[in-house]
Amino acid sequence: MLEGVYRVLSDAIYFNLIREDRYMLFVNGLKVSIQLTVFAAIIGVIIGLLMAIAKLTNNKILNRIATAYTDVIRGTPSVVQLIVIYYAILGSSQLPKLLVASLAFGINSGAYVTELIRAGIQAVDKGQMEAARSLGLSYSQAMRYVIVPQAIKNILPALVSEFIVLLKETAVAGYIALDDLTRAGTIVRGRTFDPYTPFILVALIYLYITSMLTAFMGRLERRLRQSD
Amino acid sequence: MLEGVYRVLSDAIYFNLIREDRYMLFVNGLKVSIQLTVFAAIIGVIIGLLMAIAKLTNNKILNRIATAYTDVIRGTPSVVQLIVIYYAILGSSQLPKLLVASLAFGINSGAYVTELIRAGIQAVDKGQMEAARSLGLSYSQAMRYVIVPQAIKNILPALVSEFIVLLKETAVAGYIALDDLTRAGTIVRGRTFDPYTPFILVALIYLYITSMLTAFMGRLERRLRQSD
Amino acid sequence: MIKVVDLHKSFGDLEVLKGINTEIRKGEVVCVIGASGSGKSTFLRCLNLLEEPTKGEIYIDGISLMEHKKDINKLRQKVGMVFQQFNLFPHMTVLENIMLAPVKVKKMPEEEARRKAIELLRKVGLSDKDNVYPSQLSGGQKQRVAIARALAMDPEVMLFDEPTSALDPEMVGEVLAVMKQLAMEGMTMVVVTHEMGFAREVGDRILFMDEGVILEEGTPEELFGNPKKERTRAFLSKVL
Amino acid sequence: MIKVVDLHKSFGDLEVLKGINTEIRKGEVVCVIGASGSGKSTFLRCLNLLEEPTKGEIYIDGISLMEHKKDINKLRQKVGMVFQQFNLFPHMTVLENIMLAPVKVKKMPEEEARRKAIELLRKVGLSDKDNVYPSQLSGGQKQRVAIARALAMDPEVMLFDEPTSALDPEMVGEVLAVMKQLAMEGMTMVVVTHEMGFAREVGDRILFMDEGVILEEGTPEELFGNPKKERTRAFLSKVL
Amino acid sequence: EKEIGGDVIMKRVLIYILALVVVLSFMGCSTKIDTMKRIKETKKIIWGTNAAFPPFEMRQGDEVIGIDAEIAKRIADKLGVELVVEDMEFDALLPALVSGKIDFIAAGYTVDPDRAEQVLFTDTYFTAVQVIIVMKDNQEIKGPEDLKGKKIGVQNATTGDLVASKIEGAEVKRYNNGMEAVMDLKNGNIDAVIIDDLPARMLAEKNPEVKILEEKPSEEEEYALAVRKGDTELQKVINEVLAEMKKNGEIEELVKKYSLGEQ
Ligand SMILES: Nc1ncnc2c1ncn2[C@@H]1O[C@H](COP(=O)(O)OP(=O)(O)OP(=O)(O)O)[C@@H](O)[C@H]1O
Ligand SMILES: Nc1ncnc2c1ncn2[C@@H]1O[C@H](COP(=O)(O)OP(=O)(O)OP(=O)(O)O)[C@@H](O)[C@H]1O
Ligand SMILES: [Mg+2]
Ligand SMILES: [Mg+2]
Repeated sequence: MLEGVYRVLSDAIYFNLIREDRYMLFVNGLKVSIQLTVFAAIIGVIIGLLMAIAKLTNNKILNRIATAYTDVIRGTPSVVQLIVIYYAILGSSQLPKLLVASLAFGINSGAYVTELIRAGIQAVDKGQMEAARSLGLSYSQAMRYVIVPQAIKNILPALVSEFIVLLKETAVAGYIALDDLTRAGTIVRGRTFDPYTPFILVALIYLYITSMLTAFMGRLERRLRQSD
Repeated sequence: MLEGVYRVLSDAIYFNLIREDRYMLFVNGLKVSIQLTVFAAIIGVIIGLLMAIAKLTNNKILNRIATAYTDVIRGTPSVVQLIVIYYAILGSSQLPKLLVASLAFGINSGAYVTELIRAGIQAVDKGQMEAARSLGLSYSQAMRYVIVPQAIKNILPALVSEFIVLLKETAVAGYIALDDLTRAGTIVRGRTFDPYTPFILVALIYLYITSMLTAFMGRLERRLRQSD
Repeated sequence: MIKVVDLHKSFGDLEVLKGINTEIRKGEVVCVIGASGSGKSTFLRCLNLLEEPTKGEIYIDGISLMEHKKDINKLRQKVGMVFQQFNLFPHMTVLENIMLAPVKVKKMPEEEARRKAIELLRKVGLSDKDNVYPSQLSGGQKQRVAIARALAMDPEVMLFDEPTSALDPEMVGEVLAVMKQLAMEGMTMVVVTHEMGFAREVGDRILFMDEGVILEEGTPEELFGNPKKERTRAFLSKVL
Repeated sequence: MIKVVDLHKSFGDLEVLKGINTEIRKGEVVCVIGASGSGKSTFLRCLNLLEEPTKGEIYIDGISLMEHKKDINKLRQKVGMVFQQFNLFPHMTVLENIMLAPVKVKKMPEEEARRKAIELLRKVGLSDKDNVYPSQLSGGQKQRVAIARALAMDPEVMLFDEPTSALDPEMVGEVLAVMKQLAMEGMTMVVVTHEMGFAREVGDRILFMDEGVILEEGTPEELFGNPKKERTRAFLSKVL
Repeated sequence: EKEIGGDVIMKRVLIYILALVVVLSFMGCSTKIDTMKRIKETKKIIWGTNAAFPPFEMRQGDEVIGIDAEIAKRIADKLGVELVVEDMEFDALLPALVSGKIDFIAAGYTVDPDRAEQVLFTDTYFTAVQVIIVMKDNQEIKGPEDLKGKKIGVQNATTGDLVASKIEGAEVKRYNNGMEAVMDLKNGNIDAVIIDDLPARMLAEKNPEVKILEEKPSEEEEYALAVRKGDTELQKVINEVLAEMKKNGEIEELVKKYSLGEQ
């Protein structure tokens, strides 16, 4: 029995990792997943910030645009968004695929970040804006120097959590032929014909990274709570 | 100009919806997506309820199991879970695909529902449990008749929101060859070679349904707040 | 009826009960008084095992609570409890609140439980409120429902933890009246209270708790009229 | 300096200001008193366009605020404001709080702004607190920093909205002292306050507001010594 | 919440790994499937395919049609049972067969020694060859040698994938089906697509902007059906069906019918 288990395991490792240096597929896939997540997160935060401000100003047109954006994005699956953005909207843009995918996921994430930031900004005491305006700062200056820095602090942990969500979302990047970590599982499966092992490996890698990020988020939350 | 727009539009509609009754693909896909979401939601709520209770009891083993479950599920992408559950865990089960997929998404959703319910239960005043126990009800009776009904009311809106998330998650069901709404887009695209229209249609259908659900959630929230 | 021997209770490092010894006889009304934080609530909750004692023994009808933790639900049926915050179940009507335990715990038929509940509601003067939800009741009405709910299990002893302190002053009377009637009917009662008038009039015995022990006890005349300890006197001078 | 003509302000259906007319001269210290909800804060906030008037005109140095909403940031620089809740920026040090507006709005060089901020801190008696965060200050210290922050823009008039009501009693004095000094240096000030002693001693003129209008005004002697209206008398009898 | 440090996380992850190892080994020793018995009991045979490979299999409305579809239908008829189609990603076909999700593969499936280690191939029924698709105006790529260092689109886990993966310096983009690859070719995101000749012809027909190169990147190959190892009985039935269809020229007819007549 034990010998059988050992055989199965060592075979699984040999065929899915060692042979033909297949572990490199996972390593490269992970690299792509992380790059994609980081780029998308940056784009998402920028979009989220702009859209949150658009939602909070009194400009009706900006309000409408921002609301339409968040409604559409939060109302449709990210896979569908990815396909539409990749094949339809940015179809013939000639941009590198990683960039297009980052844009697609960034646009997706941005809608959720918008709500985060909006809530974070609204959580900043109203008196802060009044004090800033009474000193002669313009609305945008008050936002930039007074409100947003405080809001950021409020929402940092939630942003890390959104980052984790984003990392998981990018697992469908294979839909546009980007060789991310999940795709690496598919490729290895196509080579080894082993239905379980590649994806269990993939799952473990994701799990490891998200655990790290979760632990980091916890520490961040505590740190920020202390500094109040 | 106008004539050109009309031509393009009517062509798009003809090829993507009318010809060969392709609209039926979307209709059937939507049916599958909704069935999948409903079944998965039911499974998710059942699992979530059990796991939430497992997390809240003093039994260390149950605690550990529930924590491991939520950690693993919330730490890995749902696509990967879907593939692992479909091809690996339920390997040769020969269960209908829809059922296996419902199980997979239900197991996924269950982890998030666990946290919802746990928070909902913890939000019920501690005095309720004490009053129930002091009347001679056992822990499980107190849970069943006193705590859970109140918790459910607290978390109903959040559950609807989780249902929306679930509907969007199921868009990757194509990975296990289930012809859901998103897959319908892929199939039609494969026939029409029209990169835009099928997925924009798919997106619109999702958007319509999620908007309905969001509106429903809003009304539910207001109703529940009134009844307090 | 109830015997408490060397009862200790700690929360982490904080020792709240430091050896309580007392006996409560059948039909007796015992009032517990003392400063805030002296451990009165904790003592009461131990009698019900809502808090688990760290050390010591509690006997109810000669049966050790500590040795029969498994049968705790059985033993609890003998002990009714009324809380400061009422703790009615907000998702159930008044009638359902009262019927829940008899039906689910004693497996009493619904009809019988309903008849009993209606009778108890009459007893606490709320016959017309049977189909109303707790949120529609005043504080005093809530507390009277809570008493009826506890009585529905036919307890041998009733524990009251400051049953009137969450009430507006004009509602205190109606709750105390119900409790007085209960006492007259011979119910064994342990009442933590700040209502010295009630304690003096209804109590057979007063326990004065201070820093986790029963510092002094006696009849209302003894304790209120002629307290022996300095601490007791200081406390009484503030509250009387 | 400031002229207010028939100022109205409504929040939805609620008319809070019902026609305010007054003039504030250069160097004058005007204290606004009145019951809670009478519209004092709203009046003050209108002077700064923190609330937009529904009707009426406000002139500062002869310039209509209502006609120059575009230049509001310019006009606001002439008007410093101090809030009941201090509203310091918690993520900046005391020095950064004071320097922010001069540097960002007036484009003053950092060094000059810093020198000025240090001087202002000395003036409010907090020279040693320059690199400290607001959370480390007491309420009185916070309010003095808030005053310094407003002064950093060299305003022509200072508005104070109950600057001492959020303070523990022992800190009221230090803030009032700073304000008194400001008044002596000739600053134009409008002060909403419940500190009648301060109003009497420092105020050149007292406005008594009631239900959205200025019911009575006069020198402290007139208003406190010999109020004409029944309402004024009733109010003063309660607060004095 | 109590403090969760990195080491605790590591410990947790290790526990998960151990748990998974147990599950894995359990599955490694999983039971054999008696295919024929099951087919007879359930009155169903499950055909696994990837219905985005015209003319062998493609979607028409809700149905899967094509050359393989007709063959599969014949097999079911011969066994007197109902045919159930499982339309899945191409790369998942073999694992699905091995794990028992499907009973046989008919998917323009090339006989290949690696695959033969895992499954049992039937007789072959079609000779195919990989071809290169490029844009019509592409003057640079004239044959396989010009693909070095280029971006090549393929369908994941197909023969084309294997061929492209061997080209020096080539960046292989793996799509779920050939159509997506051609769409991305038209969008200018890749330089060429390597795919089987018949699907290539149909793709070129539908997309006049592309052309098929004369020069082939690899040798000819043979399509066959595949069953689980040990399912010799089912293999025999399928071989009989294939032999019959080959003999009376049906396969050729089907090729003609689906390559031209359709659409
Ligand atoms: N669950 C608990 N965990 C930790 N400490 C507790 C807990 N319950 C009570 N205590 C502490 O035990 C002490 C006694 O509390 P207890 O509620 O018994 O006092 P009390 O006499 O009922 O006071 P009061 O008149 O305010 O109700 C207090 O210091 C309290 O903070
Ligand atoms: N933003 C607002 N929206 C609606 N109503 C408001 C708003 N601000 C103030 N009010 C209302 O206007 C009335 C006057 O408020 P204001 O703050 O001016 O009174 P006040 O004289 O300053 O009272 P206090 O002494 O309590 O500060 C109150 O009834 C208040 O509820
Ligand atoms: Mg107490
Ligand atoms: Mg005010």
